[in-house]
Amino acid sequence: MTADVRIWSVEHRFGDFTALHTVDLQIAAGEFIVLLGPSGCGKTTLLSIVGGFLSPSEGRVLIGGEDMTLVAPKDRPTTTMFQDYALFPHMSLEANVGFGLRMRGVGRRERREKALEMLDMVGLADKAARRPHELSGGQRQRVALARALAVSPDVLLLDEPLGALDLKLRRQMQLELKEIQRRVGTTFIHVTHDQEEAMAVADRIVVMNHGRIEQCGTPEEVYLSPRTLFAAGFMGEMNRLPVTPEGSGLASPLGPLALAPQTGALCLRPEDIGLEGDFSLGRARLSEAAFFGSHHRCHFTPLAAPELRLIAHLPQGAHPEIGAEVELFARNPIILPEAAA
Amino acid sequence: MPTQLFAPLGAAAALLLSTTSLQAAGELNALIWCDHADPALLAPFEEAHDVRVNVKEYEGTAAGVTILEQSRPGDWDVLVVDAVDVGRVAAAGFLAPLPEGTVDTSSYFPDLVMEDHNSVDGVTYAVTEKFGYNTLAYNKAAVDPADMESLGALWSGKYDGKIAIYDYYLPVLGLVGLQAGIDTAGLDTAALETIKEPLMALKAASRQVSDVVASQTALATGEVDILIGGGEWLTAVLNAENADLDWTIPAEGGLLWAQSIGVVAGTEREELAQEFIRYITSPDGQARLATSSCYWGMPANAAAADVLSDDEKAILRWDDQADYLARAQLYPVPDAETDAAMQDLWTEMLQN
Amino acid sequence: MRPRLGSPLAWIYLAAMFTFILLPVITLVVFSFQDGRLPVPPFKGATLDWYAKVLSDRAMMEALGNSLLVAALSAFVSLLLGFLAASGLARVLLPGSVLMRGLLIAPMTVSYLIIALGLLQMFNQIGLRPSLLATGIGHVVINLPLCFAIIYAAIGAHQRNALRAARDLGAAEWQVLLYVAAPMLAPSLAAAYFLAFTFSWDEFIIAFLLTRFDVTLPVEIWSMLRSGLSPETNAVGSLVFLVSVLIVVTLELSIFRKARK
Amino acid sequence: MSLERQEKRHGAALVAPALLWAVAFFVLPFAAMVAMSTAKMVGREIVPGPDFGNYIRIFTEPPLTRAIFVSLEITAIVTILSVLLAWPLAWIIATRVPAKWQRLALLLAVLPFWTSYVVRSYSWALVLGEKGIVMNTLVGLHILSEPVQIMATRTATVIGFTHFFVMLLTLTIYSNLVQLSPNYARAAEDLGASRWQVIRLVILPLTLPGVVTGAFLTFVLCIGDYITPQILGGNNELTLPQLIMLQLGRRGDYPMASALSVVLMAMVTLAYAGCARWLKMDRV
Repeated sequence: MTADVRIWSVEHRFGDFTALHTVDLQIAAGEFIVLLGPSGCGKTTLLSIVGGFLSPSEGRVLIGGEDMTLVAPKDRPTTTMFQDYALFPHMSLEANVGFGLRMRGVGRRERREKALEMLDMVGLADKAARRPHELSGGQRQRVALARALAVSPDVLLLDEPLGALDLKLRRQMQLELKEIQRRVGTTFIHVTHDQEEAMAVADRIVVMNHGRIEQCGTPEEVYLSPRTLFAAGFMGEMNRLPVTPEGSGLASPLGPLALAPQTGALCLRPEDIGLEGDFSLGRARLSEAAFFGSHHRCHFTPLAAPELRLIAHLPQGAHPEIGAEVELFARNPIILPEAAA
Repeated sequence: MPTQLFAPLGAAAALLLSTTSLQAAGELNALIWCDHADPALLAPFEEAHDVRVNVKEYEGTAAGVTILEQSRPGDWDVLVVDAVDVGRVAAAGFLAPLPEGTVDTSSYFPDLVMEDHNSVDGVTYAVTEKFGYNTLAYNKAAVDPADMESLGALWSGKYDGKIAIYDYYLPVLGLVGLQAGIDTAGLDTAALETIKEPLMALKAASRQVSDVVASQTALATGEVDILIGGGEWLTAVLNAENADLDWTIPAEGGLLWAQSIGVVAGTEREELAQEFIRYITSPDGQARLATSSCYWGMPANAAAADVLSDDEKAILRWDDQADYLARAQLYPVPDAETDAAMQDLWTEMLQN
Repeated sequence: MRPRLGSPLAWIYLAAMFTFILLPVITLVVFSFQDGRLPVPPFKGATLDWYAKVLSDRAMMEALGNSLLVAALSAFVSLLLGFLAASGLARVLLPGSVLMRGLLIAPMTVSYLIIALGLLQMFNQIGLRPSLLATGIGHVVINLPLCFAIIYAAIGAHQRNALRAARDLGAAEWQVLLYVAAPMLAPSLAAAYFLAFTFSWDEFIIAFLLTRFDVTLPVEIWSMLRSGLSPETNAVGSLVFLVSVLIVVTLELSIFRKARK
Repeated sequence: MSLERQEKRHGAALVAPALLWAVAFFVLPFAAMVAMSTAKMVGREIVPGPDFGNYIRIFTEPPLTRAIFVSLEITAIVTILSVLLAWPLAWIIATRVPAKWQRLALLLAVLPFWTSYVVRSYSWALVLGEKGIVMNTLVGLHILSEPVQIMATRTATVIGFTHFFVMLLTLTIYSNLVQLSPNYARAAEDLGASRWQVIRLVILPLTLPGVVTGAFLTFVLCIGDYITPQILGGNNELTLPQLIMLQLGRRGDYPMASALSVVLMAMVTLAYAGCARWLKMDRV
């Protein structure tokens, strides 16, 4: 029903192109892991390697302690939920969900019971006799989930499963996914490029870029203490300022800052910039502002560096006026080395 | 879906089974001309001997020989072939000797026993079974019968565009030769040069070069009025439809075609094959062969007269045969080289 | 585009083309009832004699059976081979797959006469007699490209993923093909089979050169044509026509209409 | 073995039977035929080559060379005529005929497909004859004073062919037309194009791939056909297939028949190369 996954020094090349550079990852049994990154970062390649659709050029994949590197998909304790769901159009929902059991030689009655149970779990028990084309997108997605879980895999692989849904439905499905995962206890490996989705479902997020793992940690860790500039930028909005040491402080385009000397990029989340804070960023003019409900999203032009733009979230109660000059403060500074590339 | 696909398959398999189970005890494979394909001819033999006669038609001795070359011994039992070509085919080893007395030719038209042609070095390989003439067939209603007394009428310009040429090179080249004063026996490569010009002129004057059906259609519908190479074999079947269709042997003469039948060497059913030949040359078989659906023709065995009706004999012009035979010449018998030259000339004529 | 009942020119053209297209078949059918020896005008009155003659013609009925047999079996083999090849090529990118597709499609661009002549010579050399089997092999050669192309074109990304999903859920190769691929591609398979059947049924030159005694219907009709002008030929043609049209209309009203919904 | 290798092995196993079939019954026979074409007929003997005498004869002896031109001419005329006749027909059916009658109109337009191919040519012989329907009507209506010869001419062959290929092309062009979004025409009209300009500048170019594919199929089927010219052409000129059948049926000259077939094949290949950029053969 669940198993841990160990990815050992996995590398994958397509001809001259290296899709994955020596990736190491340990996933605990029952964990909900999200592989997050932009398209082309290697997350789908990694998922395919775990699912058995690709074999790594180097390295090994262990599931439940057993080497699965060269085992075909159908013989692995994994199932995949495909992006387009890949439901069989000529079969009823019940037959779709029962397909994996049928392939395992499970008897008709038992298959039916299990299929109905799974459909019930995703709230579609009343539609068991329908065909996939009679369903809405969200319903199809649930069927695909039920079908993949019906064979009680140790690991469920989800390839951008919510990509085709609209925002509202996506948020609802994220909740459901998390809930179901908790209920069945299966290890989930979920691929997405949507950081909100990642934060909504993941126990741990694996941020990937250019075939490498940039950071791996809980959503809080990745958001609050990004370890690379890429992880910092991909996990949400971020103001970046190049800084160099100057005396006991820092030199920046905004002028000297009262922070410990270091070279790199100073990263500040918008909610960490405001009219009060731990250190001053100097004066700036408000050039644009929009009300987002929970906050005002404001663009400030620093007087010291008019070519720059700082984004800050001001509290609901603030009444920013375009053109007003204020002194900006910040807190929670993170200084990361500039990427070599 | 698969069940829907399998349904026609099942039906097909059932059909295959049913056709095989219907097959008669024995088979006889005959390489023939189309007149032997008439069920009315084959049925009595098949019933009497509980066999199935499989027939394959061919045209032209060269093509027939090619088929024999590509077959294995035992593939064929009976061969129908131009009487004049029996020697060639036998020399190539494709015919088995016919034992003395297989066929009683005593009641044959004497001219049609053709022992010279049917035997090689005193060994008989085939017997004549049917004959007729390649001359002029015409439409009495549109053509002055007096004109048809001379082949020259075709080159006179009077019937330009109303002539069809029968699409078989041997008789037509023979006829053009006769018009040029060359006997069929003298038709060699040099003679072909001589007849080339009149042949091309004939093509220019004619409307089409056509096989049996197209010729019949054209004559019957009045698209053409004269068919060179035609004869009773072509007009007889149309007699009921259009009594104006007639044929004649002009002053220059006509070509006598005669077909022989023999046993193919290597057959595993020699006795049955001989039995078939006896049937074909019997009065009953001869009468049926003479009036076969593909084309009519005179039976070689005069004893068929007792079986044929008076009407049939009238259409075949039974009583005029003595005169016709006297005036007709046998087909040319070209060697391989001349045959190739003839066919080249024929192709050139078609393409002109 | 919205239908506009505009200029009468279009309708005149339509009528003229339909006349051109339908004239020969109508003539064919009308003169199959000709009470006379020649199937040309004038029409001398109606009779069913020629139909009776066709139906009692042993050779013709056997040829009909042979044609059905060859068409049904050769279309099935073409379909099977084409289906397997299409699923194989759609599944993975094989080295040289462009070449393979080219080779599979190539017979479509070659005249039947050339295929027939080549097979005739090869069969002669290896000693396979001209027969229905030889003809069937030839018909598979011409129909395989057709079946392959139709089925290959029907396998899109969606189908590919469904097949992957089936394998992921533990289906063996044959199970993927039988339970998922074949039913999913059923409309294309039916269309391919139907077309292949029709092509084989109507094919002349291969059957002409590769049969000996057990000929197919087109060859039998051809030899009937060559042995004499007769309304019987019209009757055979009309029978084939009417039966085919009946089948087509039935299919149109049942399977294909359903498939489009 | 890596998973990709396993996959490829499975894929290859699926493709193998069809490939084997194509090699055994298409490539090998063709190779045998090419080999045969370089043999030589001496008397009744086939002497293996290589000997290019057959090819030299084909290109030097006028009756043989002419067949190539006859075939090409007839095929070119038929292909062009069929496209010209079929395009408007397909367009009228697709745009003028109300949607619910379109299937019926299309079915009618290809109805003669369902007669036997041999019989279809034969029925034209009945129609075109001097006593056939066409002449009867034309003379009866005093359009012609007396029947004109059509049967047993190239015209008859062309009519017979065109009849068949108009049906084929109407189908391919129609399916091409109905796949076009009506918004193309709307957009063009919206931008001020006249109805004729819409057809000429928008619809016609968009149907070009379908037209070329159909025309190529027409070319292949037409240039290789024996039946139609044999039944309708009256042997007044020989096409390449007729010449090939003559070598087979009358002479048993396999080397020459093979050489002529190789020439026929070469012509089709050239035509294919000529329109390859528009052809998507595996999507027919």
